[in-house]
Amino acid sequence: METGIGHRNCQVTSGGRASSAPHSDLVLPYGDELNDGLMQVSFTLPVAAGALAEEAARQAMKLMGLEDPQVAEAAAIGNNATFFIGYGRLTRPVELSKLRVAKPMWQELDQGTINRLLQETLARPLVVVGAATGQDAHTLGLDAILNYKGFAGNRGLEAYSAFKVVNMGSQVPNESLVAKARELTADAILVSQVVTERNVHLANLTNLVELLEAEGLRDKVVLVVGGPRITHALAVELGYDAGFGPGTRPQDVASYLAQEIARRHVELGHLHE
Amino acid sequence: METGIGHRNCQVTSGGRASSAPHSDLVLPYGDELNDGLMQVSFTLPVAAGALAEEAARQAMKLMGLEDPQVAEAAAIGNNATFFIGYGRLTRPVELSKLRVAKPMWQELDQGTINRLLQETLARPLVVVGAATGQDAHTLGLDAILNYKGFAGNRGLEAYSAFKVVNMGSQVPNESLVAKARELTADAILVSQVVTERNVHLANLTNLVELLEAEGLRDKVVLVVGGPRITHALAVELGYDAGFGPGTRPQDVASYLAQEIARRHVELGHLHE
Amino acid sequence: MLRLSIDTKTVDRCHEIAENITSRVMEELSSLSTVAIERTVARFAGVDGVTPDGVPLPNVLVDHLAEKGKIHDGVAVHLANACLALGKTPVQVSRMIAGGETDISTLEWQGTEEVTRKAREMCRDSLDKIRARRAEREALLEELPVTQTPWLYVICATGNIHEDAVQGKMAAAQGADVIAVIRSTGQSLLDFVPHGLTTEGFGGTYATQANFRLMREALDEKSRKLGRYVRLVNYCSGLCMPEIAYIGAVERLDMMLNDAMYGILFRDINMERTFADQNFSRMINAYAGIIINTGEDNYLTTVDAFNAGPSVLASQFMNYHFAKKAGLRDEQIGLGHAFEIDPAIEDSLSYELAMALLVRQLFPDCPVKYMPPTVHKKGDIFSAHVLDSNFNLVSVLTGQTIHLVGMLTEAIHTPLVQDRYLSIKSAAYMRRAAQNLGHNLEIKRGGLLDTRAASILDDTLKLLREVNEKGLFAAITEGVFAGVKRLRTGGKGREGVFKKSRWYFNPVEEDLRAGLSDRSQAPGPIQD
Amino acid sequence: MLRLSIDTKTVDRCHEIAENITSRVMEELSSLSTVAIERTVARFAGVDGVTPDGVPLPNVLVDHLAEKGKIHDGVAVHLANACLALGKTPVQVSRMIAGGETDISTLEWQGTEEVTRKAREMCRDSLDKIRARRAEREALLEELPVTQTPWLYVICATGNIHEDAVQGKMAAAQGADVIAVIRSTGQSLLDFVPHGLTTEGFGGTYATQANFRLMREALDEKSRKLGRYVRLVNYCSGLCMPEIAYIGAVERLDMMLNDAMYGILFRDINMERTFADQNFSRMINAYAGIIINTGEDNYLTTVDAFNAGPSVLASQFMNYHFAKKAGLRDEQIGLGHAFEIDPAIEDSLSYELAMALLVRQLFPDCPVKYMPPTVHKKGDIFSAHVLDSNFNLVSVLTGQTIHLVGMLTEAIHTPLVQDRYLSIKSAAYMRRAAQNLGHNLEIKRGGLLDTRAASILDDTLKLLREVNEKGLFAAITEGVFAGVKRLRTGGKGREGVFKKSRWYFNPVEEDLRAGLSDRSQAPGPIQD
Ligand code: B12
Ligand code: B12
Ligand SMILES: Cc1ncc(COP(=O)(O)O)c(C=O)c1O
Ligand SMILES: Cc1ncc(COP(=O)(O)O)c(C=O)c1O
Repeated sequence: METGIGHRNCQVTSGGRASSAPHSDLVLPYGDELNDGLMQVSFTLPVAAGALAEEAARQAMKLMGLEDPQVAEAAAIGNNATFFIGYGRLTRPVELSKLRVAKPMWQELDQGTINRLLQETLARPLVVVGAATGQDAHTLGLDAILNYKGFAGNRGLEAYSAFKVVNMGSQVPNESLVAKARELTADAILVSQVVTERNVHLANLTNLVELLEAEGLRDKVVLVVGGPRITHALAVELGYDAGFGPGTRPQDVASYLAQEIARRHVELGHLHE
Repeated sequence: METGIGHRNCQVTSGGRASSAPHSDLVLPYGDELNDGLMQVSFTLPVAAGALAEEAARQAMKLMGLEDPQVAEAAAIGNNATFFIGYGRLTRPVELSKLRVAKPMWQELDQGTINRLLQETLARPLVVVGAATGQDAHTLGLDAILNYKGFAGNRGLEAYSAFKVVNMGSQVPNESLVAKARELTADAILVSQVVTERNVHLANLTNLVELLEAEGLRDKVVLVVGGPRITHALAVELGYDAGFGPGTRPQDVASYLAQEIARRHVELGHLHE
Repeated sequence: MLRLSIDTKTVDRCHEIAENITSRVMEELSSLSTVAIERTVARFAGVDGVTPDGVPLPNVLVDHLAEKGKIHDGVAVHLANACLALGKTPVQVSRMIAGGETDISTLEWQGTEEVTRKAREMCRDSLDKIRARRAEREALLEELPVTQTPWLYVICATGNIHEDAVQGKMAAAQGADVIAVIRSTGQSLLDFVPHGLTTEGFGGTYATQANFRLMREALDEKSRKLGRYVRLVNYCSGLCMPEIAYIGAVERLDMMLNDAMYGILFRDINMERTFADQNFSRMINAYAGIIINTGEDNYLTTVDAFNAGPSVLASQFMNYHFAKKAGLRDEQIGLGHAFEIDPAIEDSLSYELAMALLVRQLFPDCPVKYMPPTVHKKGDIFSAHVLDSNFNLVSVLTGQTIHLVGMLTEAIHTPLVQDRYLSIKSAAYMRRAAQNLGHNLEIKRGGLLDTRAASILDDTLKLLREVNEKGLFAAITEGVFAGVKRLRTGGKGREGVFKKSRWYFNPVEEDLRAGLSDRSQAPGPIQD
Repeated sequence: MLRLSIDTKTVDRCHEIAENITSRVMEELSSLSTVAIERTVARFAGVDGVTPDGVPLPNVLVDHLAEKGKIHDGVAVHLANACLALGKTPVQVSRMIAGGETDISTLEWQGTEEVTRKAREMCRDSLDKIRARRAEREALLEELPVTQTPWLYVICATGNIHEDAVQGKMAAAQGADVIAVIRSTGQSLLDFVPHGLTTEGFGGTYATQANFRLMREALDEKSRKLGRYVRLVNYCSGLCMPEIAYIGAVERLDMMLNDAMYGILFRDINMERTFADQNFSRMINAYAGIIINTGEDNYLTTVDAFNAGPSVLASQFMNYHFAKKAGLRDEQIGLGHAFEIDPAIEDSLSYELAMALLVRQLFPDCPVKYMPPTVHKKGDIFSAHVLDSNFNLVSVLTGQTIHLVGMLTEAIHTPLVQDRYLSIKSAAYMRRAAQNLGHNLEIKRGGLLDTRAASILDDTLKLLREVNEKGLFAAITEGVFAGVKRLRTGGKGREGVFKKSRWYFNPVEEDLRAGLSDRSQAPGPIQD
């Protein structure tokens, strides 16, 4: 009697490579196994659904350097356009050590420490003026940072004894913001920009820096911008001191401000020596 | 009295470019406006969530040639890996006229025409042997093509008077399939391959062609493969006459077979002349 | 059939109080008009077009009278007088003013009877036209019926009206029943209506008459192809509520965002200005057979939605009574509501269901406009799509009428072509899959849903009582709604409010009122 | 609380008939054993390992006896005799056979009493071990309780067990309560159990004892970190049902896919072989406190799910009675069901809800294993995610226990790390959002859901009657289930079925039966 389809010796290995292997400097996407490069994409092409469109989709994926491009879905969505979902393998790795990560320089401090540090540095509350500028009416992000209530259980700047907060609210023209900052001799200006469609925020943010420079105020304030599409790198590029993105907690901003003000004070001290 | 914030003359155009403009040969993804290049991606990197991982994600997107890469979501998913969702703009267009679209050569015919054409060509039913080969147990796709019931309201090959169908079912070794084809002097072999993990289908499909060649049967049959990851181009590359992918209807296959058999007959006729 | 057990006495009381609150506001306002109302009258009289440097003629005309201190009589009187005196049409008169060729405040008085007749007559064409457009809509709805509810409503926001038209048609073909072109950021604070076709906007496209017309034509064409009338929406809120109401009426829009308090709370527009403008704009909406969409969803996005139930309901009661006063029929009052409870909390779906059902039951003949989750969507488009799916479910289960289809990319960008496709597909699936589910389920008496609904309704009554005691103006001053405090004398556009003189005359208002009370001319019931 | 109105008489009748059908099958089988059962006995006796060319020793031993025409007595007798005669352990004896050093069919008989005692004794260690592992599980469940239902169950299928372990731990941390390593295509038709750690498979990973152990250790480590016991699943179906049951019992797996008819219908395995193997494997499962998962979901993927309801229920009734006969407690019988109705049809969600609730109510103490939509998922991962969301909802509403989390990429590939993350996130959201919703809703009496459930139940009774009349073997021959026809004498593995001789002896079976009827040793109730 035979035992069915005959014996087959499954490959036995003493210790196959597993994904928990220490990550190297060269990384690729990880789908089913480490560094398999798996990448999901979706996009629409202005080509009527059919064989040509699918080939065009595969070509688009190849243009992105994806090997073995698979069209998983091709749906006619009207106007001779086709929506695609695809998978392919990225083969060019990201070299981690080559990346430059822009980060504002600060350590997380607790509320007490922040208050103390600022008290020691300034001997008065730090004056913060905040606004959602231009035509932007999204204030929830700014409020989350400034208002007492704060964000996700983390109290806002108003809850710190070391800050005096003026929240100008929504759709504040840059001119009014600058005027208010001058009026209050603000130490810091906090701008929120949420609408980014057609890059409307870039023009608006650049304009604010220009106004401040024209008024000779730029160096007198810590200039901060935040919003869901803001990164620190972008902020610095636009001439801001720091940028804060999604998920920012008030404490992050407070920590940064306290340390930045302290740093400037020391530098100024040195200058006056 | 002033009317509020002053008049602003919104840009007025007589006929701005709209997306319905005739599509050109160079196409890019279409998100918010024609050719804006918008591309959605998602992938996991084996890097712990944080600023470095996000920069790595942006870098991966840049490696794909995506401009203005935005990380919309970065989620720690364990094992020091981070899942990303991003958007960027592809700027290298697909050149439609340069694409080579591989298609089996056939026109859609109706059931009556197919039956007539085959009757005229062969004067006997065309013998089709079908199987899900190797370890593949997915028979629904093959059944959809072969069985009377068919697929999405389109009757299967069994419903045509011109076909004699033998459906061998699932997990059929290539050897058994070849033996059956020989036994029945089949005109066409229809193979289904659904499991493609680790490219198991490629080895299996190649093996079948080799067996048929070794037995001198390859030229005597129309050799067709189908399955959700099969394209005609792939099929031809592997040595098949035609390949059928997702959404194939029995009628498509019947139309192809009738025309291919007729074509071969004519060629053979010429040969004998 | 899902029905909450609701204390009808509490509901009656809420209505009484809201009726009282809104009546008092209307009374206080009866002596006021606004520049926006007057510009609308000018538009009724045919004043259209812009000066070479882009100032709309209605603004030229009204600014001129304001400058001359004559606006208190209303624009109609002086315009009619000028037409008679100069033998010109209203638009010719306005152009002359723009060119500095005349000062109509100093023209000879042509006699009260003559002027009044002329004033009436010059607005008649527009009124006829609006009635004709309404009849047209009714005929189209007969011919191209919309057979399923909820109506799937999606947004176009490319900034370029030509692109919006293309994408609106795509969306309609994908299954959308309603297309809204949302406005560019900031338009609500413009104290004039931009002119012509526009191709640049931010997060939206400018509302202009030419843009309305282009969209309407595009959708009419598509409606015929699809055999299903596709409704068009825009916003009449901000500083130009009544003017846009007029434009929308003339261009046969079908719905308009229009809220009695949105401008005050969310755009810091002056209270009196808003209350006056909303009333006049709604009279036009009513006359044109347009469905308004109120903005209670905004409370839910601004404050914690779990706790915002009572303010939503209180606002709906008031919006409803303001609307009735402006002549809107229940079928035209699309009260706003939204699915915005934090998905991180337990039982969120039950709470959403209870609230959606409560709104539905309290205003049984109003086509509630149910808005999707937005605030709690993050960049994870897959999870956002699932959140929308639950929203779709609740909408179908509770039998909503106007369903603003949520977008999986809400946290990222205004909808891409494929976003709309995916979201419509998902909403249509739910409409099909769950179409009869709500009719085959019942609410367990005294359970979580009943008690939640009862507590919100009780709190609503308390809130309305509080507002009634203080009066609405004072209540807003104290931040009762959405935590926002506004002063009666503050806010934008305040300088555009004025006291009517004893000679004030507004022929449009009179005719609208007459038309609306005349049953035979009142817009018919909504076809669905 | 969602409850269908169900005719209890019909239910009782279904049980009676299913009991009768399955009893007859068991009777017919009582004279048969299989090579797989004998190899399992060999494993109980400690026969493990492979020959230098990779043949597992249990196969060597059983093949040897089969070749010598002695297998009919059962492996235990001859193995025990050989141990005594040669003074060797079972594994040593097996190695000698492999090396051609002995023919145990020709060794001197050591006396029936001696041999029987030896046979019993040599299996005792394994039985003790299995009881110890069961106790271990119970202790762990006390210490690391799983507090929420449905349990979220996900699949690993990389082919590489090391990678599976990593991904299993990731999934557990993401919220999975149950991890299944699914098997490589084709393993079910192997008539032996592969040996050692494996790193290559197709669409799954080989089920081997070493792989089980590695996964169990990985998940134990993770369970401790999470403070929540993470269950491990594999398959005991195919040609090695009882052997894998043994391995799983010893390596403390918590669940096993195990169906009384799956092998016959979906793998064309011989009927007698399957019925015999399933029974013995289930006795081991029962003893080890393992929960079985039956495979009714497969009917729903193979034929149109809208019409498959009665065959699903009929199969569940039979699987249930087969399971009870093997000593499984209700709490160990994870009956299979799935959400597979075409989403294109109207009311699909209502039908799914009715059926899920029906299954739940008919087997109130069984932890139903509810499977996600698969067949109707296409490459549109967004829509697939939404379909899963409705599946998640129905599962929570109807209070299912074992919830196989659907994957948005079902139509494309076995789950990627991020697919599991997204799907678990979505299922966990629904579990939270809708946790009390089902308790606050009721089914409308006599509505769509009640009538649908009643008609399916009636048809189930008809189907069971038909099967009972014909007998199960004949019914399968006629294609009553999933439209698949199989011959009693056909199918794979048939050559491995044999008639027991009058000397046949299986010490394991005896001890299992004793252990299972002994209440104090029976596995305790499931903790959840
Ligand atoms: C709530 C909301 C509104 C509310 C705003 C209420 C209010 N008082 O803020 C209302 C309904 C009024 C509204 C209106 C509009 N909105 Co809106 N809205 C949103 C929504 C749903 C949530 C935004 C939000 O508040 N998130 C919660 C907060 C806490 O997060 P956050 O803003 O990211 O803030 C955090 C960080 O970014 C950072 N941060 C933010 N600001 C700052 C500032 C500083 C100094 C620092 C340090 C940190 C910081 O810290 C915060 C806490 O972590 C988003 C979609 C979404 N889900 O994100 C759309 C969204 C932002 N809106 C959008 C649009 C287009 C509009 C409109 C223009 C639509 C229209 N044409 O009518 C209008 C007009 C508004 C205007 N003139 O600007 C788009 C923007 C598209 C884009 N990328 O440009 C979005 C993305 C929706 C969409 N997909 O279309 N909106
Ligand atoms: C149903 C199903 C099963 C059923 C099969 C029942 C049966 N009798 O066929 C069961 C439950 C048995 C099963 C088991 C397994 N399955 Co399965 N299964 C599916 C599922 C859900 C649907 C496939 C299907 O039938 N689609 C419907 C048919 C009509 O579509 P189709 O096959 O594409 O066929 C069409 C065309 O492709 C074409 N076509 C197909 N064949 C042919 C042939 C010819 C000649 C022509 C002309 C055209 C043609 O025409 C058809 C009609 O248009 C898919 C997931 C999915 N949603 O696609 C997974 C899927 C295919 N299964 C998968 C796996 C891994 C397995 C298992 C290996 C899992 C395991 N380890 O246990 C097992 C083992 C099976 C084996 N040994 O092969 C994977 C494959 C992954 C991959 N890319 O390799 C999938 C994608 C699921 C997943 N994401 O993991 N499966
Ligand atoms: C009633 C109402 N009007 C207008 C808007 C739009 O805002 P904006 O004032 O920017 O046009 C909204 C937005 O939700 C609204 O609800
Ligand atoms: C009971 C049962 N056993 C086994 C399997 C897996 O299939 P295979 O036989 O390929 O291992 C399934 C799949 O659904 C099943 O339900």
